[in-house]
Amino acid sequence: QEAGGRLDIVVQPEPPGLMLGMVQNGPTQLVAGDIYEGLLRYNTDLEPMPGLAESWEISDDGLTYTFKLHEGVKWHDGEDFTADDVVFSAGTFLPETHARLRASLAYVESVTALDDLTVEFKLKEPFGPFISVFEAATMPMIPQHIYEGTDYATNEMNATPIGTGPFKFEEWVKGSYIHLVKNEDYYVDGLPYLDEVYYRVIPDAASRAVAFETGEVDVLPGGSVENWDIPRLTEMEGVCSTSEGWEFFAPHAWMWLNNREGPTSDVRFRQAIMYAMDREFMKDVVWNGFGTVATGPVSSKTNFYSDDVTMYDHDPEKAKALLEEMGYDGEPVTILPLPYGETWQRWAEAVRQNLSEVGIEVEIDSADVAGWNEKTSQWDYDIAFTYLYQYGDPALGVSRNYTADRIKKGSPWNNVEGYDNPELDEKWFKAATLVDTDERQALYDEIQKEIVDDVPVAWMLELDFPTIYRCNVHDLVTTGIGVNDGPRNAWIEK
Amino acid sequence: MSTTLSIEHLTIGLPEGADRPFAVEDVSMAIEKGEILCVVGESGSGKSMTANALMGLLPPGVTVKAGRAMFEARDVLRLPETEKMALRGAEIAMIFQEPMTALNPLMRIGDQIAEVFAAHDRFTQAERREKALDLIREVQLPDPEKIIRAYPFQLSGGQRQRAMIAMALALEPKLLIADEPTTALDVTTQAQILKLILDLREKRGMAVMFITHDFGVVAEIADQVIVMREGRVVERGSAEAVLKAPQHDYTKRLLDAIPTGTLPERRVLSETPALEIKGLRKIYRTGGGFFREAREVRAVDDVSLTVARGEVLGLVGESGSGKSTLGRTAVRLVTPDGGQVLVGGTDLAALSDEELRKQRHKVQMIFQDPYASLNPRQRIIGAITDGPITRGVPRKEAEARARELLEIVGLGADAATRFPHEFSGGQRQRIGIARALAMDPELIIADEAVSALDVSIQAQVLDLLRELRQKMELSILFITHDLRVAAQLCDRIAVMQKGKLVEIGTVHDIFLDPQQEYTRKLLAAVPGADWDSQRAATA
Amino acid sequence: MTIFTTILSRLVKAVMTLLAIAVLNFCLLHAAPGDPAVVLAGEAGAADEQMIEQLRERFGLDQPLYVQLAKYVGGIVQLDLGYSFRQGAPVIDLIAERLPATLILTLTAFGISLVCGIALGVAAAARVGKPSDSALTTLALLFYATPLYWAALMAVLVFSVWLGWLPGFGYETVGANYTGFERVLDILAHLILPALTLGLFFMAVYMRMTRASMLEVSTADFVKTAKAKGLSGPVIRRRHILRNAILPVVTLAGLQAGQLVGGAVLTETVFAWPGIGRLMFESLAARDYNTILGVFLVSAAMVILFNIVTDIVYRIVDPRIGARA
Amino acid sequence: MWKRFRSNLGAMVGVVLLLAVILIAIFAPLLFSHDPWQMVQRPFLAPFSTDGLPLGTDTLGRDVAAQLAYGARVSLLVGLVSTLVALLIGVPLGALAGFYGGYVDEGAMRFTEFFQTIPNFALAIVLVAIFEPTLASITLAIAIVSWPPVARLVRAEVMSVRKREFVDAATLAGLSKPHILVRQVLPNTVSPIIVMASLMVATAILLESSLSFLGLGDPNTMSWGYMIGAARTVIRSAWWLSFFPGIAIVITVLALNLIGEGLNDALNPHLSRKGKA
Ligand SMILES: Nc1ncnc2c1ncn2[C@@H]1O[C@H](COP(=O)(O)OP(=O)(O)OP(=O)(O)O)[C@@H](O)[C@H]1O
Ligand SMILES: Nc1ncnc2c1ncn2[C@@H]1O[C@H](COP(=O)(O)OP(=O)(O)OP(=O)(O)O)[C@@H](O)[C@H]1O
Ligand SMILES: [Mg+2]
Ligand SMILES: [Mg+2]
Ligand code: NI
Repeated sequence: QEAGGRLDIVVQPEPPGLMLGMVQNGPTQLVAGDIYEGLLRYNTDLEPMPGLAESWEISDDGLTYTFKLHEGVKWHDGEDFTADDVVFSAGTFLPETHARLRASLAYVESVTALDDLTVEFKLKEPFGPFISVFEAATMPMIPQHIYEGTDYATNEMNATPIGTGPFKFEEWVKGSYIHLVKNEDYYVDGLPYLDEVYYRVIPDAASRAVAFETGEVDVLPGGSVENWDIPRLTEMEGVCSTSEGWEFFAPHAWMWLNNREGPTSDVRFRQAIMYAMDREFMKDVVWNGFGTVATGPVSSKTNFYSDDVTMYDHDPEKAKALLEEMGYDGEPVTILPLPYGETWQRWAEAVRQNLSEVGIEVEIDSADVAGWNEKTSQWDYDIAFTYLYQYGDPALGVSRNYTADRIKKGSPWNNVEGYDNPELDEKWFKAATLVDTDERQALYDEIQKEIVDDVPVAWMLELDFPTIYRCNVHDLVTTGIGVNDGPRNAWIEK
Repeated sequence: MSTTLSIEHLTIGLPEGADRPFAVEDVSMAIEKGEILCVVGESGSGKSMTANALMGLLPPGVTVKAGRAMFEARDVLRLPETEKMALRGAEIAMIFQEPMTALNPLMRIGDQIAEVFAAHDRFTQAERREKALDLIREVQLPDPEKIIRAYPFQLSGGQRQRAMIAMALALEPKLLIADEPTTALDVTTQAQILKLILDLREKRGMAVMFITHDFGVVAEIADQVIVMREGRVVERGSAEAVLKAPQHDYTKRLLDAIPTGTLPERRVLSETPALEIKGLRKIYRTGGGFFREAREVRAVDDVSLTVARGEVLGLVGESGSGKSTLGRTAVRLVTPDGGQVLVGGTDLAALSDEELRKQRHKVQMIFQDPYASLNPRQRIIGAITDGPITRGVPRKEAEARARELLEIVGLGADAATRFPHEFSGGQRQRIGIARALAMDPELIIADEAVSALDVSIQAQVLDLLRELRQKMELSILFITHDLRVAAQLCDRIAVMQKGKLVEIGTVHDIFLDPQQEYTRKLLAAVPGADWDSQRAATA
Repeated sequence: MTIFTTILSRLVKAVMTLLAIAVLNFCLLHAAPGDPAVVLAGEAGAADEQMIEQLRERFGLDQPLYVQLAKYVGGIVQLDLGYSFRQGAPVIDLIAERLPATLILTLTAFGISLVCGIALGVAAAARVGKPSDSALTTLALLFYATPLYWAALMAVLVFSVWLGWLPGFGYETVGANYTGFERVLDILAHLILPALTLGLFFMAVYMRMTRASMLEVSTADFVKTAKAKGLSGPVIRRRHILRNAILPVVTLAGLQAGQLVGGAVLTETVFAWPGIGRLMFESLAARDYNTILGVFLVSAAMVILFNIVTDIVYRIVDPRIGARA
Repeated sequence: MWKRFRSNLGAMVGVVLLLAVILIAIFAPLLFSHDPWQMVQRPFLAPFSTDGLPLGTDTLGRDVAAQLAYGARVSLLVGLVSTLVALLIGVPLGALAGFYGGYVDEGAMRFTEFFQTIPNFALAIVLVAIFEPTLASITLAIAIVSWPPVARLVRAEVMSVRKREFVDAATLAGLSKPHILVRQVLPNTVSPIIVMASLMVATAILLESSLSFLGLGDPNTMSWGYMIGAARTVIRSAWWLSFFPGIAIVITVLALNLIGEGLNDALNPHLSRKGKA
């Protein structure tokens, strides 16, 4: 390991803010993952590792979680990090600002500081995946001394975030770059190795590729260049790439099929769609071979995956037969692609082509990010692309898309398709509250088998976002969240 | 005397598609030192081309085909461009017809004069300024210190023409070419400029080639005369000889066409007024806006007059005296600020827009510019029948009448389906007259209706008007700046100055016994007045 | 009427125009589908009703539209452009941060296009009818006909990737911390490609105008007068034709400033130039109303400024106007 | 006039090029048996390498030549229709302003200025984003940002024609003002409008392609801008995907401009003497 050096990482799009407790989108997680920390970190097998918590214990009934905090941790402004900060974060701040965590915190009865370095979480009922919620973005630690008693949203310190992480916020030139510098007082000896990290904002995908080629940037996090460019870039001298570092998120792409109305409300139609699509082709051509065809709601990279389900291979004849059987009258449907770049557009076009081959007339709807959010959250679509993170556990990242209690107009991150299956709902809830892993696995096997036949959504791909970097950068991707907390351990070989 | 310039067998070719192959053909002429040679002829006869050829300023596509022009033993037509440049301004200078546009609008007068010196590398900066001042004084521009710093837009037309002359004289050229330098000016200013040129010739002894189409001007200043027609010289000789005893038919016709100073016989006028104007006022306010101050021009200031049925009333006065405004107010193209206009007893000013449109036909107008007054994209028949059809005359009837009128004004009925650009200026003016007549008006306002026309055509149109007055019992308000024309046609004449009516009376009264100083000045300024009265006497 | 009062009256009009723009844009943007609260919640990666409600309340989106409008216009009158929902900062700060980059880009491009355009226009007009005139004109037309973004992509490819002469994007060398003259050079190097691509497009426009204007003026009578004085061709072109021909070009150039600022959106995107064009485009996708409105107002103000400046130039060059009233 | 136009080499080249583009657009379905969205072969086939696919295939294996031909339809359609709409807005507004003057003029010009003050490409982006990118909304947005110069031109022309004496003559003939405006004045302003319109079509094509490039194109229609926008991410590995549509745009816009210049020379003959043309 060698100390020193500077790393330039592309961030795309420019994050709206860096206060991780309040802003949760991808780019924010990427940058703020170096500034803020959670109690735990997770390796690529999604097993917990020490973070701000040195060690932890879970009671046998699965109701009490006790964390022993690292000694001598300081906030970037020099204040001590203590158990009170944890209590403030998990008990006061995040329940108010962090929508995704809120669902998990609902299981929490109390958070208490047993002493300066010990925190205890008590749950109301067992919650299987609870040990997975302590990642930096999911439950970031928020400095109590800065936020307590203030209006969180307008607190001026949001612009200059204070965390405990290996890098400190230095400067943000809007539209250009975010500059982080080494936290000299970091509590792990010798870390970080890097002196500084620049997150570079380059809005055009082609320009980003150029920036990497010309040596302007060293790291292209997953998804920052279009798939077609990846082989060209990775074939360059001294360039490495890895698909690791996304396990925690395991981005899973599917198309929401509107279960409420139109042809898509007929299960046969939905099955026909699955058979009509040549997803292998899409993977190979649209995604340039990156990714894995999804078999069901749970990603094969996540725990509790099961492949004992109906497989929908490309079979146009079967699709036509199903359409015939339901008496499809040729009513056209619209597809709403994700407004996240050319790949997604091409994908929608490929789907349209496949569907038209079995006699389904498709029009591509178009919308920018705002329009997409509006249309999906208002259920104003027939078929809509999306991809969601799994967060390491079906109870955290999967069930939210299929249980009836998550049918809520106004948010694009829940059961948007309107799938309502009370029997399955029971099983989802049960699975979440079991502590025993085997029991959970059995239940999830059942769920997957059943739901795949219903096709509430058309599962497409387990996305693969390779990280491209120069080979002289080492130890960049070591955890399940990859580059998000990569600079902590990364070092540059001179 | 020595010959300054001698042109020998000059032929100038026009580009393909022009109305004739040569602008001028086999033209020869000579100008002696200190002599004024007038080149006369109708529009398009090649006068300007001859002059431009001498200066090397022929438009693109127009080339000298043959002949030479000897100036100080050099053929100026064939000099290399650099030598031509050295010649221009220094040895041969030129002034143009349009004083309004001939000066660079963005440059001070003084600089424009000094530029002549700079172009020929004479004098130092300071001297140039001095010289410019001298020149400005010499052409009698007022307040030279101020003028030298003025921009062209701050000068009147006459002043600009003087500035042009100053530039032309700057390097004491041996030859001055003046291409219709006074055509755009009103009579009084014209008289001043002519006098200036005569004076300067006297003082400097330079030769002058003076282009004009006005025989009055010729009579005033010419020593020698060349008459051109369709690119050829048809007559040449001393001014005396040509004016008194023209040899060529064309010259005779030109001279005959010039209105003589002979006054028409008095006619008995009807008692019923066709047009009554009472205390008419029109003030133009220009500018004005958020922060600007408005500027006022009293274009018509408390004018009262009447035109009787069948009468022709001439309205004369300097440029800007308000003649047009008065005429346009009478037809309600301009809304007056005060006073009354009664046409056949109806007060046009009191009518609503709608009623006004119905009464419009009673007064019609013949416009000055025969080119601008016809819609280039409308057939003649349309232009004439638009009005009657709007009034409710059935289309068939209107068209029949239109053809009839075209015959009356001397154009074949087949003219109806053609477009304006297929007619000459004089023909267009006739169409304008036919259009006015088609409305069965009681009164016609003719605003400089013949000013833009060549003399011979002018005569035809005047004849036509006279005939119509006779036949149709028309009243005409005849606006002109040409007193000679007014004298020919009118029963009475009204004289305007700065918006006010200064004098009104019968033709005989005004011409023979003018009451006002201003009227006398106007009469005196008519070029060739002496010659005119001689002609009148001999006629 | 003095230059002073002219500017004053222009400013009064400008303020009224800007207010009208504010109102119209406000209505326009709010007519768009897409709720900023939903977008914001969406960006959070997870959203529930509670969060969306919170956001709506925080940004006053729960109030009737007219109240929002009144508040907004009220703010503008006090030079307050409001608060960016998305970036959690006052819009005026966001814009102030980005404006210099846009100004540098557009002004340089404007300068390049005007100077080159006029120079080429004069050159072409002097050779009218000759093959070199056609060559110049066609060349300029080619610049005009080439889509801006395409030219930009090609330029990056050639000069930055293949030849490695110039930086292909960005505003300065990040992290180099140059100061003084070095910094100026650094920015200049980054500026060349974007300013050229943007400038060359408009150069064609100005060149065409200049050429036409020169030809028009060269038929004027005073040009003949100048020739008759014995002035040489180049002197006439410079002193007489050009000065008169340039006036309409300058005015039109001022009117075109709006297009220039608009064109900057594309250029800024391809070249990662951190200007307000990109800010606008990115804010649009997030329905960050206040920011979009702010950018519109600022760029409209810029255009008005351009216009006033060209107007003043016109007045200085043309003596007729100032004195006419 | 036609004679003068014909003798202008540049203009004739423009006409030939434009005709070629138009013919290709019209006969696209005859030239290609498949529609431009159909995946017909392996992706990324280089041009001139495969029979039947002269210009190669795109990222999804679709025929680039077919896309180009169908794209011509959209580009031309958007260009023509948006210009037409812009004329429909600009001509009446400019005509009324120029003809009636006074408050009408003041109001109309304020309105026009207002639209000119907003950077027009930015406005187009916002409009398209708001109304969602469809062929209709894109066309409309382009029209909305391109009418102000028309209004200004027409106003200036009308103001100068209005001062000509034949307008006074028409007034004296008792014709109503609207009649005079429509029948006498406007016909005399057509030549500069035609010239401007030909250039506007070119600009509209560029605008459409720029919008497409930013991802604001109609996803259901194949256009040149779409092609470039889609291909820019592979500009390094498959240059032809952006090169051919780029050239197509350049050629079409160039052709229209050449025609515009030619018309300009033919319709405003400064060479001929005043009044005699
Ligand atoms: N630029 C030109 N191109 C072609 N033909 C021209 C041009 N200028 C003049 N002509 C033609 O040359 C001939 C002579 O024109 P010129 O200007 O010398 O007449 P002019 O006697 O000066 O007439 P005016 O009294 O109207 O000034 C006319 O037939 C005219 O049509
Ligand atoms: N539309 C107008 N706006 C402002 N001032 C005007 C307008 N028309 C005429 N004037 C001014 O009114 C005065 C009288 O103009 P008018 O045209 O009636 O003169 P005129 O006697 O017909 O002159 P000319 O012999 O030159 O035709 C002039 O000072 C002129 O500048
Ligand atoms: Mg002449
Ligand atoms: Mg008059
Ligand atoms: Ni013409």
